[in-house]
Amino acid sequence: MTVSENCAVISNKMVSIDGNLITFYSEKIANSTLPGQFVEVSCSNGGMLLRRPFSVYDKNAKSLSLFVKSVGKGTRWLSGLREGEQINIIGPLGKGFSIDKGSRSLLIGGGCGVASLRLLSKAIVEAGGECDAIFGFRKREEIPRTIVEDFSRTAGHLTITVDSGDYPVRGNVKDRLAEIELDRYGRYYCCGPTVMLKALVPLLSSRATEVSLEARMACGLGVCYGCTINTDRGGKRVCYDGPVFTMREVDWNDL
Amino acid sequence: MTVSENCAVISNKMVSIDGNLITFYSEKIANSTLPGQFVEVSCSNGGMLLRRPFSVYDKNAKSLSLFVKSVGKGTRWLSGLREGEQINIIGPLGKGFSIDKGSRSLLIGGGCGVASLRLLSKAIVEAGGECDAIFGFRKREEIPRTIVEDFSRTAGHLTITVDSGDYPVRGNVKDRLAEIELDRYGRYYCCGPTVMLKALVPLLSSRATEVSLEARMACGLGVCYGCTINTDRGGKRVCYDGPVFTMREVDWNDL
Amino acid sequence: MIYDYSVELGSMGRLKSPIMISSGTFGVAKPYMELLCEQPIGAVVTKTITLNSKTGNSQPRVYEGPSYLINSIGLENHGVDRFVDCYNDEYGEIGFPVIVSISGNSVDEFATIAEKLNTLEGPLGLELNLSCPNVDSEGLAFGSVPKRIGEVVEACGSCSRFPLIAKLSPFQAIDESFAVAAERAGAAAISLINTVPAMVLDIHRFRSAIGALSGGMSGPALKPIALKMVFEISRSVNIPVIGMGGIASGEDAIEFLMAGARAVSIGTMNMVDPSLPGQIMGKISDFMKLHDIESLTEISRRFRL
Amino acid sequence: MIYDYSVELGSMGRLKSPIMISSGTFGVAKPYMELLCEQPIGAVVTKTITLNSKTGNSQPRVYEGPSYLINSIGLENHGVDRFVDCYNDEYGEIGFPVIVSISGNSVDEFATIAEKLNTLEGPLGLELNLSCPNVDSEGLAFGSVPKRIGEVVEACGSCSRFPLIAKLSPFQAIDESFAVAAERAGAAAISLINTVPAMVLDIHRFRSAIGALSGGMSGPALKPIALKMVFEISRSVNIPVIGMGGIASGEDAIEFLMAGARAVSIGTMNMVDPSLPGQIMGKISDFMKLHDIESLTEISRRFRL
Ligand SMILES: Cc1cc2nc3c(=O)[nH]c(=O)nc-3n(C[C@H](O)[C@H](O)[C@H](O)COP(=O)(O)OP(=O)(O)OC[C@H]3O[C@@H](n4cnc5c(N)ncnc54)[C@H](O)[C@@H]3O)c2cc1C
Ligand SMILES: Cc1cc2nc3c(=O)[nH]c(=O)nc-3n(C[C@H](O)[C@H](O)[C@H](O)COP(=O)(O)OP(=O)(O)OC[C@H]3O[C@@H](n4cnc5c(N)ncnc54)[C@H](O)[C@@H]3O)c2cc1C
Ligand SMILES: Cc1cc2nc3c(=O)[nH]c(=O)nc-3n(C[C@H](O)[C@H](O)[C@H](O)COP(=O)(O)O)c2cc1C
Ligand SMILES: Cc1cc2nc3c(=O)[nH]c(=O)nc-3n(C[C@H](O)[C@H](O)[C@H](O)COP(=O)(O)O)c2cc1C
Ligand code: FES
Ligand code: FES
Repeated sequence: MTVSENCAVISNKMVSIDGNLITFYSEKIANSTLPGQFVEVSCSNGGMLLRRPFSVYDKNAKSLSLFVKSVGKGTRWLSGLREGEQINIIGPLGKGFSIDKGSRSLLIGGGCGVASLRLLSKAIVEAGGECDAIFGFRKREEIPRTIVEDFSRTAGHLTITVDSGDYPVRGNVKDRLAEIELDRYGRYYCCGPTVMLKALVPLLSSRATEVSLEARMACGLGVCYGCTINTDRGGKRVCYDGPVFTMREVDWNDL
Repeated sequence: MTVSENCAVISNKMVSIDGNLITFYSEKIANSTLPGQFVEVSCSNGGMLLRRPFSVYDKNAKSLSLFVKSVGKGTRWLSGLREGEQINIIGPLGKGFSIDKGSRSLLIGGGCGVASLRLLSKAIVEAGGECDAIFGFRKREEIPRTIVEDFSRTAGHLTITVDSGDYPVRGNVKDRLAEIELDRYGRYYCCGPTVMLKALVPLLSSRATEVSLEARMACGLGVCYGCTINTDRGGKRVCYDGPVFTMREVDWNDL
Repeated sequence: MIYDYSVELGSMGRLKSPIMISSGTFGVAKPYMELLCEQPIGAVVTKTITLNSKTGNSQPRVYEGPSYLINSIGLENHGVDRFVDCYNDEYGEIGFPVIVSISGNSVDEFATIAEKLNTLEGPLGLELNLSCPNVDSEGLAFGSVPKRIGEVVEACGSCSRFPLIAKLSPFQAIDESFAVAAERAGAAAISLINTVPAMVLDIHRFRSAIGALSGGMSGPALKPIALKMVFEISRSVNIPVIGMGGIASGEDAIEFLMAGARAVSIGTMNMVDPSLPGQIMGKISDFMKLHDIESLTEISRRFRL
Repeated sequence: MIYDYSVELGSMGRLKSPIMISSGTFGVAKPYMELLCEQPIGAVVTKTITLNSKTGNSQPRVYEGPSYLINSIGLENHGVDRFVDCYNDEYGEIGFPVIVSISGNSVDEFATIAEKLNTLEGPLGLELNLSCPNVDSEGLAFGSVPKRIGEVVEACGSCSRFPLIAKLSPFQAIDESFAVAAERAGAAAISLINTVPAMVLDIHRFRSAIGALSGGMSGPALKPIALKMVFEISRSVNIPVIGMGGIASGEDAIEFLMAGARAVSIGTMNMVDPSLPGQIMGKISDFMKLHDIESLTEISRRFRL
């Protein structure tokens, strides 16, 4: 059930040049969040009108963590939150990933898109499945420093690419994908910037691929139709019918 | 000359239950401020549109201090300023007190109205004059803890009253004034809430009395006519023609 | 003392609370309903329904500025027939009285939609969204002529079995002529204001920051504008006025009631905080107790000009 | 490349900068002028002058909300005769071209004021503040009739030796009829928008939070509304449009230029930060360099609908 909860900040750590991992005390939301779902975080104390949507990066019985990349007013304000501050959060929201126990999965994340894949990888492993991951970042400084550790127990093989610079691997996720045998995986899960997702369409849309989309949202609750995208079944609300869609159903020309 | 200066906070001390003494680094404004003049402090970093006007409480060659009583959004935000933060300040503004060297003066202040009297008392003493002071507060906790020290070298005799409670003296400034021989002083200077000033009118308007008024201001620069009050010479701008007026010229019925 | 928080909305009868949810910001989506279900709401207004289905405008559809939102959703909806088919499933058990918002490109279209809704049992009334920018047969912007507004209300009135609320755009609310025309034509109530036409550019891309070139502004920045209009219109008509525009707190709602609104409606801020009706009700209740006010209508009677 | 920051304002000639200061927010008060004197300003507009002196409205005259200001100064001024007497002393050496804002309760009053100003050498033009709420001889709110606006411009035009700017209120800017009437009557330019009628209540005192019951809203919250109007009006007339309403940054100013304004004017935010013109000019200059734009008018030509 979706609830509104006042959550105290347990910790707020800078984990990359522009990314913070913020952990909130939460019993209700954390408890019921499924992989791929998101929350809407109030930024009204920072003077903003609308909430900001974030995937749940991680959770345990009494807390949930968000990976927040600073791109504007709201995210910068959130990055400055101090321990103990109370923030109102609504969640969980949206439809998450579907998990296929039988097959090996590949998780493909770009930038802060990796945030929606951590819970997923945990769930795959818990369900007895296996997964590998390819994550792309623009440059080394943007790689969350906890990421290898965070995924090491759940992702069998983890490749990290950077657009510029040589560490860990220069290139982008599409290049890496082109190098591997795609039949190896029964499922693909992608989350990242629209340009990255679009680049993957030719390779992956004929396969069992789920994508998590981002959209400008007003309500995040399915009522305003501010976040509608085109699909083969007509307009769909990213916040309500998504954010996870099959790659096939999305009208990529419209994005 | 009025200038706009980016001033770093040197210190911000809570000196009463709701009052802070904020000292800014300032060369230009501090240098040219006269007793009774004020400054306009930008609160845009706190999300506010308009600047907030404050009397200059104290100054030296490189700094100016404001006594800020928290009454709303802007003043509360200012009270939270941290050392080193840069705030844009415009000043000095308005017409200050006129000083009469020859006679003994009485300074009458209520609440944060005392803020405009400190520079005045210093100037009176520097000019070779003498002054006493009566300050009224609502309760003991509102008395700035530095006030006795701040005025001890300049004010010969300092009386502090409180509306409620028994320390230092219960009562209000009007009661104290009624007890003393008014001819003892050649000049009266009053600053405080409008109700207090109005109460003093019957006692002091026939004497050489100057009052410093507060008004809701938009520009503080003399251009918008947002702060006009009625006087015997017609409408006058508090920010430009004042904030100091003779008690006699003000149309008290209109306030 | 017994305090009365109910309001009489003309022929729509009595609402148990003066707080409504505005068209376009209410929906039966599950997460939202879970947050809203316990709130003290007098009535909810559906998203505006049109005759045929509409896919809505291109993205981006929303833009956030300092204390305002600009939206250009473009009335995305499945059309009145599908609405009627799904009504009982969707609205049957939401627990709040429902007002159906409708909009047409012409007087006839309004009437056709109104007529099709007669088969429904549920609704409390219809709200006529009169902000249609279409140009009519006489070459006039449909909504810019008081006479035309009167015709819409009359046509819907003669074929609908529901009471009608005429919802005014800000430019229909600048003088009393539109509201008066709606009243004369038989409207049960007037609601105002709809969003204010607005624009914002993405300068480095040399184009609008919203897909549809321009949109409608809502949110707290609108409040003083809406309040002024509610004040004026409520003095020009005898039917109740439902005030909206930027309401974000109990104090805001009280301002509207004091200015002359019979009920208030929350749009933008209800999406940001679905618990707002409860908070507002709490403030109204405190306010009435503090000032010894027994009924909501007394709030405006105490207003001193 | 040579960049050109000057703008041609019709018969007023060329301003060296596209940035103006709006009526009511400019004054020759010393502290303000000391802050403003070095700024790259094309022209300043005086506070509105009326035929007779006015004492203005009762206090409080200003109210600050989230990103807006509400004011009801009430055109406090000493009347046109005193203005003419003091003109050379006050405006003689301010260093900026001056436009005199005037307002009257009738066509005749406008013309009388305009005529009295003919004795002045200094001004570049007159701005007609057409937001007068007075009711005219035919019982119509003076400013609500395009025809009347045309009459004012014509009457002033026939007796004034200065070019005229017609300044529109938001409700005169919602369609093109007022601007077109002003253009036909010979206005040299249109400026928009004036403040939006607004209200705010002091609920615990059961009265308005501003002395004059209602006031006019200005500031950043107005920007998207003003921008939309500037966009529409600049496409309906051939004379230059001066855009204003909430401009607080270089980006805002560029939005107005892109939407079709020939020049921009800063009101509220110039009082808060008199160094704004310089900041805006810097941003405009950076923008033009970044996008290889040689003249200000090219900014709007590059706008893609
Ligand atoms: C379902 C969902 C899950 C998300 N998960 C995460 C996450 O786990 N971690 C994370 O860092 N970010 C995530 N985002 C993106 C995040 O919501 C935006 O970065 C944030 O709202 C921007 O707020 P701001 O105030 O900082 O930016 P603004 O100052 O509002 O805008 C800055 C820039 O960000 C763009 N932007 C604004 N809102 C959005 C939005 N909703 N989506 C995409 N771009 C936007 C603007 O176009 C602008 O270019 C998610 C978005 C969605 C829709
Ligand atoms: C010339 C002058 C000198 C001043 N000197 C000092 C000083 O030295 N120390 C000090 O603490 N305060 C001083 N003030 C008052 C101070 O400017 C206000 O308290 C401040 O602007 C309130 O801002 P806010 O955002 O906290 O209040 P808001 O949230 O804007 O309002 C809170 C309350 O304060 C009232 N208020 C708002 N603005 C003013 C104003 N300009 N004057 C009076 N009441 C106002 C409102 O009506 C409201 O009741 C002075 C005012 C003037 C005009
Ligand atoms: C996202 C959004 C969608 C809206 N859709 C409609 C609509 O379909 N029909 C309508 O009459 N009003 C619509 N409105 C206007 C609101 O009902 C309301 O009149 C307006 O937003 C002012 O109130 P607010 O400031 O509380 O939001 C919409 C507003 C928003 C923000
Ligand atoms: C305090 C104040 C006084 C004003 N006085 C006048 C006036 O006398 N005449 C006029 O035409 N406009 C007047 N205006 C309107 C401004 O000129 C301008 O049109 C409006 O404020 C919108 O611009 P802004 O948002 O940049 O302030 C006044 C505005 C303010 C804020
Ligand atoms: S953001 Fe409102 S429906 Fe998705
Ligand atoms: S506050 Fe603007 S003239 Fe005084």
